[in-house]
Amino acid sequence: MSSTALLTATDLPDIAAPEIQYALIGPVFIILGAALVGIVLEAVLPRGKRFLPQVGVAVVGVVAALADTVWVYRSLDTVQGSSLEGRGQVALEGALSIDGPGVFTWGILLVFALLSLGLFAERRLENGLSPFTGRAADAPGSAGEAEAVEAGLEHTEVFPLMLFALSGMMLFATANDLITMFVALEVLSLPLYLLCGLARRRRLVSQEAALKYFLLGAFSSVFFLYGAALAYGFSGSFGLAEIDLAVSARTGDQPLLLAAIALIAVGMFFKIGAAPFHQWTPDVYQGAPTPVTAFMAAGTKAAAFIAFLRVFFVAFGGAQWDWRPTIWVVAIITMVLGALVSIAQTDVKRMLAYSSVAHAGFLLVGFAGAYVGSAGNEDRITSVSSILFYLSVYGVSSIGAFAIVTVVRDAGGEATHLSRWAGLGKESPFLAGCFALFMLSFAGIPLTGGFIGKWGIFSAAWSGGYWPLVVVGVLVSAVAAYFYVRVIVLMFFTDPTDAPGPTVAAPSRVTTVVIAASAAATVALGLVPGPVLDLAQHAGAFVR
Amino acid sequence: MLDLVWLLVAIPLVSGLGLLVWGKEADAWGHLVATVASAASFVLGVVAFIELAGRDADDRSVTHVLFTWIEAGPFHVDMAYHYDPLAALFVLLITGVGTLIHVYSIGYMAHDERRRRFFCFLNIFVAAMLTLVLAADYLVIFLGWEGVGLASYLLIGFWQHKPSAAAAAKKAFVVNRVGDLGMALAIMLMFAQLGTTDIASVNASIGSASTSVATAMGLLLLLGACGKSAQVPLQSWLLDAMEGPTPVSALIHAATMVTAGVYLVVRSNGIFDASEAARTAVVVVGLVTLLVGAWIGCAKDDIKKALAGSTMSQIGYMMLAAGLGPAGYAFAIFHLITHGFFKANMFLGAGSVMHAMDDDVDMRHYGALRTSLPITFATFALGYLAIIGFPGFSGFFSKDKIIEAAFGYNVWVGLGTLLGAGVTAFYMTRLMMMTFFGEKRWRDEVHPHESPLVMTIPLMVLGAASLLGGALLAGDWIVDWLEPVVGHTEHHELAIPALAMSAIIVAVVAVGATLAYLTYGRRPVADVAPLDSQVRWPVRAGRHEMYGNEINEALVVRPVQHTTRTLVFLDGRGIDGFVTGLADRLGEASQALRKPQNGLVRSYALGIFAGATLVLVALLAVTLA
Amino acid sequence: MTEYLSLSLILFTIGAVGVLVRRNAIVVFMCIELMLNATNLALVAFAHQHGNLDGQIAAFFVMVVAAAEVVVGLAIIVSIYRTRRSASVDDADLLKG
Amino acid sequence: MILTLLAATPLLGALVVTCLPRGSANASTVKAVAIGFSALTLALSLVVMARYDVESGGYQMTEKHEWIGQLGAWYSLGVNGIGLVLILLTTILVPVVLLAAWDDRLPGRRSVNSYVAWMLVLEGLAIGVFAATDAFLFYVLFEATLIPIYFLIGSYGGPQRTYAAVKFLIYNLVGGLLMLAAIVGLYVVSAKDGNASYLLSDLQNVDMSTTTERLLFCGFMAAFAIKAPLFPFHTWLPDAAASATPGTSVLMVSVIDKIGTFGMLRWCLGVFPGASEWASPVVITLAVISIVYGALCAIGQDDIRRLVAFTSVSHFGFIILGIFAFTTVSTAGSTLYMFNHGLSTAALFLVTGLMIARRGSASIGDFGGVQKVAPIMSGVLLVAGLSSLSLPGLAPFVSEFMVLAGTFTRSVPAAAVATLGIVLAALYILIMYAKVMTGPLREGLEGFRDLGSREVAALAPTLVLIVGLGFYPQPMLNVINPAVDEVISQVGQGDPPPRTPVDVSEQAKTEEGGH
Repeated sequence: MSSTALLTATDLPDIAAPEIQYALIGPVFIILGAALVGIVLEAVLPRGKRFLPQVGVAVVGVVAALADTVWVYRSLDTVQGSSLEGRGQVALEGALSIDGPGVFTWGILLVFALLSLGLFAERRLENGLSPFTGRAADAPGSAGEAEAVEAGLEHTEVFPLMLFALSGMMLFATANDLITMFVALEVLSLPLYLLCGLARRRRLVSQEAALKYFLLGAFSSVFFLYGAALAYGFSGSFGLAEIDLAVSARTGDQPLLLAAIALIAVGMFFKIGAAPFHQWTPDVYQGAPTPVTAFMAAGTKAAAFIAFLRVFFVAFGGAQWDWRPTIWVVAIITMVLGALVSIAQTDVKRMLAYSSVAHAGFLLVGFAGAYVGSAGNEDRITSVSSILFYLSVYGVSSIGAFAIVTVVRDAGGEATHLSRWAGLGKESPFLAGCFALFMLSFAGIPLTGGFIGKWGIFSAAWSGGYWPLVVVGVLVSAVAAYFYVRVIVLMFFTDPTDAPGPTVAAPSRVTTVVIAASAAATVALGLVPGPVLDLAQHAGAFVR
Repeated sequence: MLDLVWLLVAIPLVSGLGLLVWGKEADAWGHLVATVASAASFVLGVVAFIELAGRDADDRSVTHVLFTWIEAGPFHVDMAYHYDPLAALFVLLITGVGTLIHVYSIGYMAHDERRRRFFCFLNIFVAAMLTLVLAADYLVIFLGWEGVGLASYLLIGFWQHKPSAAAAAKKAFVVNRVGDLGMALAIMLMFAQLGTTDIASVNASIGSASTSVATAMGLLLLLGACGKSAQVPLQSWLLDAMEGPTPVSALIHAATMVTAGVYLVVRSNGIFDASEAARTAVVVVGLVTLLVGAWIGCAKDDIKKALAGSTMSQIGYMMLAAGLGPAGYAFAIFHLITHGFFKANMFLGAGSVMHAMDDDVDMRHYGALRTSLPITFATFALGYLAIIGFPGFSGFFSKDKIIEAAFGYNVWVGLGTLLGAGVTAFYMTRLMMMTFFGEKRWRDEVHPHESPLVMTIPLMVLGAASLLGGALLAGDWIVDWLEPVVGHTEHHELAIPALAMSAIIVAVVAVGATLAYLTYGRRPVADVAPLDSQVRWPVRAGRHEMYGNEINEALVVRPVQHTTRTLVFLDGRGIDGFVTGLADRLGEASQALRKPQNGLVRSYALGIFAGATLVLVALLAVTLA
Repeated sequence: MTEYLSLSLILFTIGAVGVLVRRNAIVVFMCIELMLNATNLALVAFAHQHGNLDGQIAAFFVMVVAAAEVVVGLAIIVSIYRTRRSASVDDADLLKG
Repeated sequence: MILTLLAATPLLGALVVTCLPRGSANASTVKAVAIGFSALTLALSLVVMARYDVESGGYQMTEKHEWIGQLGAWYSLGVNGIGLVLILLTTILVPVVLLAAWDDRLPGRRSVNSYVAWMLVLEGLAIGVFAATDAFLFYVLFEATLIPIYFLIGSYGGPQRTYAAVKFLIYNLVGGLLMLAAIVGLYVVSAKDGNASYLLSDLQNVDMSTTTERLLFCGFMAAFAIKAPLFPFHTWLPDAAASATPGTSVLMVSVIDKIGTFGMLRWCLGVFPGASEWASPVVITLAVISIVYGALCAIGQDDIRRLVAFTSVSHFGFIILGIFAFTTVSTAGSTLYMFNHGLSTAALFLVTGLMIARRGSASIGDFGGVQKVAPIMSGVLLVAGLSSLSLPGLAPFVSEFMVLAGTFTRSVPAAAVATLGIVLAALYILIMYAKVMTGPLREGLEGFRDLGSREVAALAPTLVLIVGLGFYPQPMLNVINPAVDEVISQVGQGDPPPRTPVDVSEQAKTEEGGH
């Protein structure tokens, strides 16, 4: 929708049909298609028979999209950028940029989705019912709810909803203009708002989480939108490349630009959960059904971070000396706050939420470095590639950790209070061992993926000249390590305080596979990160 | 044979360690093996001595490298021995007296269930002491030096169940370590300055280094010597060391180990020759110790402690002589050897007395023992006459020479040594009187009886040596013998003829002895010691060992204890407290930061709004700045 | 031109303040809608200033998105209301700390 | 390949042990298998030792494979004399520890399988650390060693184990993370001009500005100083040692803490020679403080394990002092000291551990007169103690004296104050020995068992080595010297020549002494 000519009523141009590169955008279409098929299934199949077909459609869709993504990634063309070469091209009339980082993000989003689907489809933990409420319309504790449980009702709409959210994330990661970005943001958010409120147990907090997420999400996206409007006002276009031209030319109204940058940043900060825009994170992570939390934690963060990077590196790259210090400060605040507040948490999900805040801070460290590589030194880790790698590791570990949360239960459902986790190491060495592994990965201990991730973002920051930020980062890592380690202490070294320890419900094979796969990936990314790092590195720069 | 000198060390070492590891089966015969080992060393020592003596005067030195001990970069230490006239004399003294004391101990320790271990330690001591005197490198000396310290530690604390013995052993080791500090630093200084720690090279080339280096080296070595030889200010351990079995006191704390300091000074003659200041320090230390030791000897009622004070004093003589430089080295060694005979003799005699008196050491409980213990008395008397310098006895010759040399050095020093001789006569006479003469003051159920032959034969041998040891000086033999090691002795011409000097000395000795006889021989001796408050200050000071322990306590022990307690406290509260405090602060900060997370959507929205404003302001600020 | 922008900014601020001070979830939500519309105003004004249609088209997108948001939002608010019999956002404070 | 094999053997052993059936019935089998694997590792390390060509020196038996290309990280192993000595120490001590830990009572229903498995894992990682010639690989393994110790303390230690384990981990992690920052910086520096590489050989040739070099040095040094531990970063050690089982303490203090001093030698001096020199006054000061401070604190301890821990603080002070004196003598001394201290502290921790297990208390005040009922134990404690106070004739003396003599040529005050340590060492050992072993037998100790034959067998190797190397350290020094020469020439420092050197020919002439 870039248009430069002044249009008048008498001078109507030929409206050419937009060129749509179906081959490149295939994965998004596949996901959207699968979601639509899911809706159709909702309409045509009787209630009791929807579950398996829905799962099937979703899994097939995601797997197919993943295969297509691999194909797309391999077929991306190399483009010579200013400093570092990129791969890919702008598609859909400039609305999307199907480039290396974007497609890489698709890949990890689809993997996260596949893993999360395993948790969505888990039915053994709740006596044959899905972890979502049977009938959302019933008030918690009402007779209707009991009746729904009795009847074995399930909301199978969660699968299409999740696929829509996934498609939003994929679009968000590749959106090349601000309006597409806004729409994608809403497409990814709206289904998530709903999903957050659908927990089977503890519905009150689930609904509260949905309300908070919705109100705050809407509030923050308005900031983003207003920022987009100002950016448009500054440059006359929503396209990132065009904005970049205007920024680099330093033509327009500088305060306008700064305001645009600030407001867009606010929307992004909110989505990635950076302080002081993070306050929704703990509440929503805790209240939402755990499978949704897992998906959200991994997916939203990845999509939002890449979109964030894209806007700032592509559109506002010319003004980086203006925004880098701010990112710098926000990174420190986020890291410190996330790590510090985690220490005092007593709820596993809440602790993981604050940990995700801390990780947002670490990611921002790599961002603040804004190292985009230099010609002739292509192998050197850049901000983008380090963040891509970090997101991969963080997402996989997060999903694994939340998956374990779904399994540790007592009579009231998930036993998320930390004290209930005491002695888990004896109860179930496998689960406790995996959880410990995820914690060590979060803490950045070598031989786990988290370590390589930390290494990457710190090296990007240092390459960008911000070594003091690296020092702050490592010190905060030590604080963060403290609460991860505390969980290990609890699981392995502490004996349960009250007589009945945590019951580890026997999950279905799906959840076990998800946990094992996450753990394997976490270790693999730590031991032989080469291939993934290589992919991330060869994703190259953003294509504009 | 001279290539096999290492066997001197190896035989007792193997015997000692072997018996230690062998275990209980060796209890029955272990002591015999140990004694034979020591005797074998003595025989070898004699053979080696004869061979050495058979050589030309300027060929009487053998250096033999066994293996390289330490080599790294420029640091090179050979495990080597250096057998020369000085070492040869020491070898004979150590193995000779050592063997006698082994024999004596067979009887003395007959009823101790841990006798085998005692003999093991004795063997180890002999090996270490021989290492010390045979070493060709200062670091190897240090090996023997600390080795004898270990043996001394083990033997003083042999009766570990007595807390006083354990404490005395610990004290001896720690005080010696202070001396060793000096010795270690001296060796480091040698390495830094000269690039070698070989004794011969160091002493040969120290002249080319500056005098201040030589002085520093000499003073540091002196510190080491003070520790080992119980010289002021590191004297305090020796009297406590009497907690050990009496043969140990005789061998280690009288005849051999405590004289190692003198050996060190004489062996390092090159260094001391190069520094007047260091020599003066040695003289001062020797003189002060000589007088302090004598003083203590006068006041003690414990027979072993009185003898220990005497030992200090006599070593003071030797030290002083060594400090006189080439004029005194040979006399220091001469006195060292005669002292080794008569003091070992007297200690063993004291042991025999204690044996008779059920291990009572208080002389006030003795008296009139000359009839009950005739052999002990006779041999003890020989030692007594030797130490006070009765003409014709060994001590007469050796002490005479030192006093003469001291007068040649400085009149005041000479007077000091002369006074010392008088006091020596006093306290030794006192000891004789209280022990063997006067009234019986025995406690009930004590029935003194002469010791068995296995104990008295060594006494007789040593008694004979005390009498005849002076023969070493015949024709200035010892001076000539040591000349290749310590250099030529210049003769000081005294203001008065030597014979007159001797007469004066004998007179002073007579006065001292007479005074003691009048006080303790003629008058009855109280069988309970008068309280501190009832005696005059010189006695009180002597009894309290010149307040050496109190001084150490105030200057060293309590400050260290205080520092230790403070540091332990600071370590916990300060350094660790800082760290744990930091952790606590983080916890508090965590709690505080939770407050804004109040669960209210509107306040979260406010956070977003405020954050947005802040980001905007920050961006503007950056741009404007 | 500036006037439009100022009005937009004022509306936006009113909306934002409304979110911060009002308790009723519906009203809060309406305030957010107000902010969206303030944005629309800005978009249209900028479109006029730059003389291209991008801003106007964007405004249409925003309207569609706002409509979708209403659907989802009201669903959530209503279900909460059914449970708690209250639409005050201040009552939803189980999750905190 | 042999180095990989060497590191993999204990790891394989750990795997096997984990797979063996659990429960007390199988405990003996499990321990025997573990000891078997550790003995195999020891045999392999002896093969490595035999194959190491002392004449040519340098890094040998090298292996190099690309690991993470983008990072410039290589799987690169090789041993020089310094690494070899420490590998040997590790492989000697692990069987000793396993044998001595045979009767360890583990808290709760913890299985012996994982206990010995963690120990074997630790051994494998430690060997890797000492053999790594790539900074990244070194760092990864260095940090990874935290985990086995963390579990060893936290799962199997005493009542305060949780606190101690967390403190240990966080403390070391802070250091490790600061080093991570430096590792990252190293990458940036090395990537700046051309290909990034973490290989030691490449890093030694990287250009960096003085400021950068110093910053990176500080990062490395922070980790090593905490690990070693250097005053004032030592407070984790007493707590950890007091809570860990004796075997864990041995592995922690004798082996893993050596990584700190080893790292200073290989990485700080090797990669940042200029900055090492720049920092040496501060490091030397801290090292000297450590020596005196550790010793004084040891004197004031009532808990035997804390006492031993503080003696180690003092000894590590000596090691660090020797390293930063930059003379071949002191550095070779430090390297030898690492080995000797490992043996001596192992003996001390193990024998006191057995004492404590029998008494059920670690307080010195709860002992007294033990010598009477347990003469062998008393003798072993004495020898171990004497080696700790560096008695000549026992191994630590040689190394301590070399450190002091070398330092003396560089800095007289530092050496002089450090020498005070030998007096204080006598105090802390002998006071403890006197209180525990001598005097009348304390009530409640009547049935105190002396060392059994298995325990003697476990301790004997350390004691034999302590005595043997005291008299003949040359086999170790021959291996160490070439590597140390290399390090010192890397720093661009040599031994200060003696002020008044003695001519060798003159020495021969003046054999007779005299003037």
